[in-house]
Amino acid sequence: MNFDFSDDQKLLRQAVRRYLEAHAPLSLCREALESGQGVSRALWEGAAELGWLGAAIPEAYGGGGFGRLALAVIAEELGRCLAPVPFSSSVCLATEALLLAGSGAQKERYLPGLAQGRCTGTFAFAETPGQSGLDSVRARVEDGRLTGRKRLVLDGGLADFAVVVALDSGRPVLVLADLSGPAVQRRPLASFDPSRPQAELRFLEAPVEGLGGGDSAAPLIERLLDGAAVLMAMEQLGGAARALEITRDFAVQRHAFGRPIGGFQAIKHRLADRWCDVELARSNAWYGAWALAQGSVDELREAACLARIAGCDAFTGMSEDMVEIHGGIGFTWEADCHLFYRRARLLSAALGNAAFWKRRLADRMARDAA
Amino acid sequence: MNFDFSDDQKLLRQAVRRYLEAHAPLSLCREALESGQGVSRALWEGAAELGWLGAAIPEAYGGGGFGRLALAVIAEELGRCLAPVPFSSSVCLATEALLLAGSGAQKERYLPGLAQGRCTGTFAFAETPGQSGLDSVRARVEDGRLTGRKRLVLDGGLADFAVVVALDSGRPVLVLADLSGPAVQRRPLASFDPSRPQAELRFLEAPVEGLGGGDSAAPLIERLLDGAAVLMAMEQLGGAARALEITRDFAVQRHAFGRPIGGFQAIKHRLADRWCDVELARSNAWYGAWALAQGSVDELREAACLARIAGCDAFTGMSEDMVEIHGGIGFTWEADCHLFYRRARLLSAALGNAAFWKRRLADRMARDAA
Amino acid sequence: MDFDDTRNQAAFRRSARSWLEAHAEPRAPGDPGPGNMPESVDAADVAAAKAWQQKKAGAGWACIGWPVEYGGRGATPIEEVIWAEEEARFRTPPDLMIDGHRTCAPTVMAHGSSEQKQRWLPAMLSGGEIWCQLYSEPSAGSDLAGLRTAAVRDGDTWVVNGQKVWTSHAQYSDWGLLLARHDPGVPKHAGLTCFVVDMHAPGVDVRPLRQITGGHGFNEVFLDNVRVPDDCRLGGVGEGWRVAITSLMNERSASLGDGGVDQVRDLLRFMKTVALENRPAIEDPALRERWADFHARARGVELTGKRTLTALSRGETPGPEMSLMKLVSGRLLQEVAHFAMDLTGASGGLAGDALTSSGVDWAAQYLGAAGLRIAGGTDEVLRNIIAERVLDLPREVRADKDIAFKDIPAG
Amino acid sequence: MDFDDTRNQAAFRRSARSWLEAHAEPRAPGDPGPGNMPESVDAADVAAAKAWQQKKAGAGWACIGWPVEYGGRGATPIEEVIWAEEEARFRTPPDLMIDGHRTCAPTVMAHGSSEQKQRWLPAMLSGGEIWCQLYSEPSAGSDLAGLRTAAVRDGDTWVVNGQKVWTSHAQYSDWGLLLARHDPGVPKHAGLTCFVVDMHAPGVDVRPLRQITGGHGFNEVFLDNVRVPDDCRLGGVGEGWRVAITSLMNERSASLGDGGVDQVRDLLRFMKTVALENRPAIEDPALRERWADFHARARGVELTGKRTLTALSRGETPGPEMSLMKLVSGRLLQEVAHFAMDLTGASGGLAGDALTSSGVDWAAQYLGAAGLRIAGGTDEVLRNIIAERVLDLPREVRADKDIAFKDIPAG
Repeated sequence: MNFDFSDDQKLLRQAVRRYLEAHAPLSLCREALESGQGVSRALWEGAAELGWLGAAIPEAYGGGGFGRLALAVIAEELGRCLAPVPFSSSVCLATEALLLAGSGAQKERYLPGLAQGRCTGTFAFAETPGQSGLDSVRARVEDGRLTGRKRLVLDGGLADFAVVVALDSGRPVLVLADLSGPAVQRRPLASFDPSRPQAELRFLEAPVEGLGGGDSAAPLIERLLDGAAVLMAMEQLGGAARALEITRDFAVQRHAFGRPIGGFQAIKHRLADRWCDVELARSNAWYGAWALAQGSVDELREAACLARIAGCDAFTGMSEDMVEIHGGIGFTWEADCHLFYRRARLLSAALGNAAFWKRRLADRMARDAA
Repeated sequence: MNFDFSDDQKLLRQAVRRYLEAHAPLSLCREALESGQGVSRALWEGAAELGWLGAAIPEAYGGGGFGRLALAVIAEELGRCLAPVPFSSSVCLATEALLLAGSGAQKERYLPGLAQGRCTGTFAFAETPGQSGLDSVRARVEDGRLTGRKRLVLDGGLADFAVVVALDSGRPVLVLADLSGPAVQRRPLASFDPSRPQAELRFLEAPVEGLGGGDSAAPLIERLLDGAAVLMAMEQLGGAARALEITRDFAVQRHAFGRPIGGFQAIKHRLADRWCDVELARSNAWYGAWALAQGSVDELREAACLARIAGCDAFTGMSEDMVEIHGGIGFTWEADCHLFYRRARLLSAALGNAAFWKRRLADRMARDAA
Repeated sequence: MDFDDTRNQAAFRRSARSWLEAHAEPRAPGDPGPGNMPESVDAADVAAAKAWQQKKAGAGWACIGWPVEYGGRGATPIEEVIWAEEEARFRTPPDLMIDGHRTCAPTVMAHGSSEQKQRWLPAMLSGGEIWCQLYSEPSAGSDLAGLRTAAVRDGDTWVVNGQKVWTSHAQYSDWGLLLARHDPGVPKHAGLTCFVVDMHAPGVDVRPLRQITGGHGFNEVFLDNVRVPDDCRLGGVGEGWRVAITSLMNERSASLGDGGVDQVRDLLRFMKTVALENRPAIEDPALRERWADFHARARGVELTGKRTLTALSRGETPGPEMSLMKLVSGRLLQEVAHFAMDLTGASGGLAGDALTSSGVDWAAQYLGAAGLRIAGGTDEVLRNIIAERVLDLPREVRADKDIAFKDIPAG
Repeated sequence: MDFDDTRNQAAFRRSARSWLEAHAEPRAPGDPGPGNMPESVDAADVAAAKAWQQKKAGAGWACIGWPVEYGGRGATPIEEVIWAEEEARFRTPPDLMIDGHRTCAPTVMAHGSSEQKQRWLPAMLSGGEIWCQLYSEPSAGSDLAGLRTAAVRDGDTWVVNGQKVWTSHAQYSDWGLLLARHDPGVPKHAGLTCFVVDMHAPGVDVRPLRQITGGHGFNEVFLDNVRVPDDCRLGGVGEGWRVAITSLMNERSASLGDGGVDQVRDLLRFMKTVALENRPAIEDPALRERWADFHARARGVELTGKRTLTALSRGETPGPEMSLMKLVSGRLLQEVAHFAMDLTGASGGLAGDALTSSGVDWAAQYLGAAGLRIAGGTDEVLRNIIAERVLDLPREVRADKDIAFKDIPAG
């Protein structure tokens, strides 16, 4: 029984945290949010240099080959500092898609650039508000050309390419689309968390290349989403834990009625409940990371749902309480609370919300138990 | 704007409460629960003498003709003292069914006896666990004879007759069945609240008579359930309010760490939340009572759902917190907490639970708004 | 039990409505109500608000609950509610004077000298002068009596230094009702005194405060050696807390909303347009149940309001129902907005128009709701009020009760 | 990161299992586990429990974590967990000695004289003598140190009077670990002393306590002029609180459950058999979501337990995770049982077999869960522990700290 990260992974965490404490204070997120840029170029380059982007990429393709547990550690730390970088889109989705399904040639072409941060990718799936399933996909590929509209693409405004879910002769496929050509129109969308920008992509017979999947890419897409869900749950865990720390510190420092407000049971007990949420999220996210790293698709099917559900609940609840416990100050733009409030909301929506993953979990467990 | 009971109704409430304080202490409920009798004959006779059972029955049929608001007041007061009497089954369901749909002859035959408590009726609907709708009814009437099994009948062990939902040539009908004949088998069921007994009824070609409804009794059954839901919500309100009072008093009297436990925010704030629940339940139940008394079927359709949802939530939450706040004492048989815990559970299940009424509310409002 | 006006109330309503029909346009669907403060107010808004107030004053429809001697008509509380209901049917400028009329004025009436009342009340009623309330401070929110803004006597004037926050209307106000500390050497409630500050005086600096919504509905007010003549003191020296309580009671009773019923209805409409698993969201059992739960709570709050109105119409003083309404609605509106955003699936991380085309900006509501749970009393303050004043549970153990303000631990 | 035994652990597990296979029958599905205390215990149960304990003691498998000198084998905490996991696979009598072994024994080891240890520990290990814990009182639950049972010195003995409650195992115990007040004139923690009471002594009266479930799993113990020799005092006079803390710490760490995963799995099976709107409940989106929420919480608790085991297997002391596990599971199990009853619609007001034929008595679970939220620390106590010990938030303001026990307000 060793349900914990290894010593190497703990050293990695320390290094990542030290770097981020120096280079990614919350003011970096605020700048990205206020500038409308939505991304810190400098941090992204730093992350690339330190090998974070290629942590799960084999050395043969220019990565570090440290595996998915390392990736999970990095995701949690980036979550802690609300890092304004396209990590989930480029690393957890696009890179993972290539690792899972790319041909040797595709890997050679894309992975080194992704590892070095020279190019970024993203993932395009949702088309209709509300719907998250494959049966809502209308985008279609004919003769190697993609036509359709992807409503919501994380970092879609700046990515170089996108892994797109589409239909080919009615069958779901994954294709890889260069976003720089004239047959792709990008429209930035107003993001609830402008430090994580989103865009709509329109493909007008854009040339694409296929990305694995054989007869039907459905299992591949499921697997890709499950893995990304685990990594995003680590990010949510980091955000929730940090929000709890900040709120706890505030509650100890802020006085009312001659006492630190953290001494009132109303606050004490609420923070205790939120701590429980965070620890449940931690246990579930770690389990997801273990299943992902194991490459155990069966266990990942359950673990991804668990991680995601607990992550959404913990971060949403903590971010709401963070504002409320900070009181009037928490409602000001100058305080950092809203950075967490916004990020929590964004991460809870991206990749399907908690309700979506709850249904998925019940489906899977009911089927498995049958 | 006069959203309150009238002075007459308030006087009635005072009288009812005074009588119940003298004749229905919580020990009466406990006796009914422990004896396995499940009903206090003496209290029932007292209620009959005071005219409570016939409050909504016109004077022509031996009632008091005070209307449904009076009935609502009585239901709330009976709820407060967890009265072990078949009020909801006989008065709020069987009597109401006769008032709504009985022929003149049927009213003459049954209502005076019901008003005087000489006979009691009940209502038999559910057949399959889980299902609550008309489409789960299998009991059928052929040539005036009823065959089928009614899984769960409140006070079914002692009632003289039952109003039964059945199918006649595939159409839902309401029929009136004498329960004393040999063609009816009764089996007592273990009730979660033995002070409110329940039984299974088997009809083996039992002779029955029709009870209004014309072509389809479906709207009639809906209306009957809506009305009964409002009155049961009043009962739930009474129970929840009383549980809150008892718990509040306990929290003021019980000391820990040199202070009344009601001085700790954990308890203060929980009781404040429960008070909010009770007041929301009160407002919604009153509104239901108003709609019922108005005879306004349209408004009752929404109001019954509101009353029932708020009633279930308030009483369930309050009864759970009542046990928990009482601590170890609350978990003993000798304390009264479990009487409330049991009654809350029973009332939340009878007539369909909160989820059932939530779906009903959404259905109705979505249709109305369409 | 009925929801109808009494004969007198109906007559009053007819008379109000007929005046309004003659002097205002009916409100179109989508027009903001009078309580809906715009995110920014310009000079034209101020002029329009003043003009409308003046028109009402001229016809005897301004501040109708005030005594006749100050320009009111001594109307009953229920008549005030009826007037507000009727006025809300018409297109009127945002009510920039609400804090003055509802909280400052009752305080002046209760604690002002007769000169002060004559000086300030008629001008406030007619819309000639706008008031704001200088109470909250960055370090004194829930614990208002812990405020630090200092008023030091200097002959016949007081010199005020400090910082106030969350001040609505300050940027166009003429007067501010100020609570300040004249003596940090006595226990905290005893060291407070109330003043009326000329907002145009030197040293008063109003700066807009940016909220997490991005809007600027509130201000910070910096007071730097502001001189306040002693005849602008309201109530005795050291009586500030008693004076302020009058405002606070009136502030709470001013926020009688509808509990969120409108938002929940908007949600129902929205659920018909969004699809989930290839059918309208409203047909999904999970979402139906959630909606019904919202609706039952919102209607419960709304109907609790009707019970309050009933009490008002009998001349009774409404009790702590206000705390219930705000406590329940605040959380409800946050849940509703979050739920609505979630309905859009992966799009639930978008803002504004990008999120939906339903005409409701759920993202803005989700941000705003975070503030509803704070402004006018946090959830915790409201629960304490209910627990202590309704349920009569023991008061808080007070660590700062009998010691000089300056000795109270302050972190 | 892995969930496997280390090589040493695997070897230990094999050795444990092979002894168990030789001496016990495998547990059949439906057999109660060793922690499942029957609602009533008879003489045969006591004899069986003693016999099984004796058998284990003979082979060195009893109380394996104890030092060798008292009959243990000085096993590590993780080995104790492995042993418990393995033993749970076999059909064994209910463990009536759990309070003695897990909480009384460590207390005797930490605070007893060497005579006391030799007198009591081997007999406890071999199953010869059963122990119970006489701590809680009707007026001292969460506030244990507020207990009133009095111990008055009379030469070389103490005379004990008072009432204890919620005492498991008392009816067949030989010894009771008693916390009593020897001096009401000093602050409450200072006036306590710990004793070991002969449960067969005159004046000890054990009466079964009826719970709301109808069962009698606990007792009240009345102490009427019970004479306890001074050599049965554990620790110094006035050191009772320090002694008791040892028990309490061990009591909390004893309740490492699986967080409700089994019940949630039962629920899934149940949802396949019950129909709603003419399809199995598990196909209804609302019910699926609720189930998944339960499952995620239960698995979260279970996996948090694995983190604790990891700490144990490294020789670290588990922290306040125990509080999390009980806090989350207690509420979860109550919700799950309520939900399961609700699944049956109008039948959800039935009890026992009448409710379902699923083999799970949800009604009994709903009653029992109310107690889970109380026993071993109420929700409030657990939240305080987490807030103060994990989050290092300020301790409670204590009204009863520096005053004599007899002067503390007690309602």
